Amino acid sequence: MTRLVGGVTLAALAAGLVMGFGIAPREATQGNVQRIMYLHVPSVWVAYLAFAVVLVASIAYLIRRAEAADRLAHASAEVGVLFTGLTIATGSIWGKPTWGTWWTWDARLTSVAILFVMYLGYLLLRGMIEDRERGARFAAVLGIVAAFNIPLVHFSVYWWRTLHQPPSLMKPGPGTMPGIIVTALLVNFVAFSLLYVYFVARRARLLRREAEAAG
Amino acid sequence: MPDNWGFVLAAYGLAAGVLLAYWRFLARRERDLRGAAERNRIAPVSGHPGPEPASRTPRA
Amino acid sequence: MIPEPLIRVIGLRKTFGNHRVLDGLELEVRAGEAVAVLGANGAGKTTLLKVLATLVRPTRGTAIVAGHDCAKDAEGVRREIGLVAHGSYVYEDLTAAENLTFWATLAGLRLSAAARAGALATVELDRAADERVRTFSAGMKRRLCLARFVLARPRVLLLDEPFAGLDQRAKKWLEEHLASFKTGGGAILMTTHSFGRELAVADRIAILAGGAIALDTARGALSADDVQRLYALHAEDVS
Amino acid sequence: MRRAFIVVWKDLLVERRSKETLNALFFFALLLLFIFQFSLGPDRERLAGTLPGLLWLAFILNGLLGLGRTFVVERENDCWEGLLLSPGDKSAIYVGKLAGNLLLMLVVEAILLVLFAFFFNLDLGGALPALAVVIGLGTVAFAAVGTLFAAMTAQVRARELLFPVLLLPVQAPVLLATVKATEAVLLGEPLGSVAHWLKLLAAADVVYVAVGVLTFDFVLEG
Repeated sequence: MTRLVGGVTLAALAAGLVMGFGIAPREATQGNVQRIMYLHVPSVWVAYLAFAVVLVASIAYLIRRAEAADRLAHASAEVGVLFTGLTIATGSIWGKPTWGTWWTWDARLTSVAILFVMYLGYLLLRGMIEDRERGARFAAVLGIVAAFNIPLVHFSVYWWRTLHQPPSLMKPGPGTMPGIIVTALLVNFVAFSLLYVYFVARRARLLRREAEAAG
Repeated sequence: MPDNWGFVLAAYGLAAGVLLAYWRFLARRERDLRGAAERNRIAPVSGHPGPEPASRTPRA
Repeated sequence: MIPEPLIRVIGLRKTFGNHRVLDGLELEVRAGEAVAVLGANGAGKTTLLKVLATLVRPTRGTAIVAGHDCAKDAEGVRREIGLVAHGSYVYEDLTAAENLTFWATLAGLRLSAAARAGALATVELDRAADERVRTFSAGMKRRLCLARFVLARPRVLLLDEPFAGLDQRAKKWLEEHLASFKTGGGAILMTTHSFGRELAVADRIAILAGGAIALDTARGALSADDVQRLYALHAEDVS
Repeated sequence: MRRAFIVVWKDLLVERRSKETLNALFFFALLLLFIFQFSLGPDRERLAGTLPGLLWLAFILNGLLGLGRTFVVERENDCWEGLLLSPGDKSAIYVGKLAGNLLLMLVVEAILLVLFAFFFNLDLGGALPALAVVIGLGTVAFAAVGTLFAAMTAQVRARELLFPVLLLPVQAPVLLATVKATEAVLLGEPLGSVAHWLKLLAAADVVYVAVGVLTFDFVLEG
């Protein structure tokens, strides 16, 4: 099954590249460096998707103590941290030419950085507890606290960076961009989401096998 | 406005590298596990009651 | 009418990591009965008690205490049991009276000074009521723990080597107290790894070896040596 | 509620008898002042700008020490299982521990405030009530998550390491809000001007305490 998903994901990623480099036009003001957007924005989306899944799976685990829910939360958190790291890296690479510095305390980058550290702590917690059942329970609680913390991070960082008037929550959405760019972005959204599903499926299966081997 | 293709390639290259590394990490772990599982089936570890684990509350 | 079993353990298995401590354990303790579980260190005696006390979740099988399932209805079980384990659950900086006040209130009981004094008197700690528990001997700490259960009046007592570290006077006192608890309709499950006087209070002896009950026999007129022989017979060949 | 109160009563009694935590925290607060002075240089004008940050940095460091010890008395007296076995829902224990921690934090913060005023020649007169609101809201959020994470890490081997690593990232938004609000208040601006920060802090308090109460059972299970 996952082999099929893997295949579809590869195809979708290829389509995303074609759209990003081939079809989408060269952006007027920034030039071609703007094409990093087709990588940066979808990975932010996947990161938030991953942490939403961690929240749901954590609550499910605490209520029903289903091992599968715990494994899903663990796998999704790991993939989430991976994409958060990717977001930060691509964001700063994109920032260098456009803003002149590798790292700026730009609202979006900062909130993603806080998420990165928070969920890295989640993975650290999992690593440090030997007893599997207790580790799962504590990770679920942390998964919930971290998820509820995300909106607080968002607001506080936005106000912190843009001084007094609280701007709209949404980042500059695709709405303001010409159609073709939006389609390219959407294709990449789909491709990255599939990649997320593929990675989580494989990672969760690996966790199950490890549990069985130890069990 | 200079195109900075270098940065674009850097970003995509890094992303590809990281994702590929993660994919290989998963594949390798799965292979190790399958190997270990085979070894277990061939010469199963003899089951014997080891020492009782320390009691649940930690000592200060 | 046979009194209903207060403790029922059916096919209990518990694994830590890949080490199977308990496997296929069957046991029943009826109201008004005391069972002593005999076993070597590491045979899983403490693990059995912890499963019944809802401190550890069974890997497989069920454990039912006073009609409540330990895994599904832990709160129900906790209202019915009194656990005296190695940790005697006392705050050493507090006095005996303060300890009692804390634990009773936390258990949701309304504790009057008279009831508290009464409980302390029952366990012969009334003179030490206002002394800090730090100065108490192991026996006094255990009696303070039992004083909590004089107040809470559980129907089941789970005791982990209750006689260990007690002097003769304290042992005699504990024996009488457990006997009266039994006649009051309570069930007692205690663990021990010695064959001495401790077994006097037990109606049945269950030998735990290889993760399950190897032998479950009425104590009756068995002397300490009979028990030792039986234990050697059953425990050695399994492990 | 009586059950929550008895937890606070017990912790205060143990603290009064052993006097460990409060003395250590008071001494640590004093120490922080010296370290700030030595590391950042004596001239006060330059420090004035960073004062809110310094103040909250001191609060956070003291908080980490104090909150990290929430369940030490249970661990040293081997009473952790006793708490778990006492019937009734366990969030009362969380509320009790939270109240105790809050009291401890506020006392230490008051001491720190006095020390800061003394060392940095601050006249807090006018701003005190507004400052109290900001500190109160911030400390509740800090103690709520701190108490929950203290319970979680109490039984883990590397607890001194894990506790700050888990707590600080979660506290980032609260820290941003409190420092910004404190800055405005110290400059004499009315509370109204930082209303959005206060709303965020209030929201954080509600969220953290609610999550703490709802999930404490699962953490205590140990």
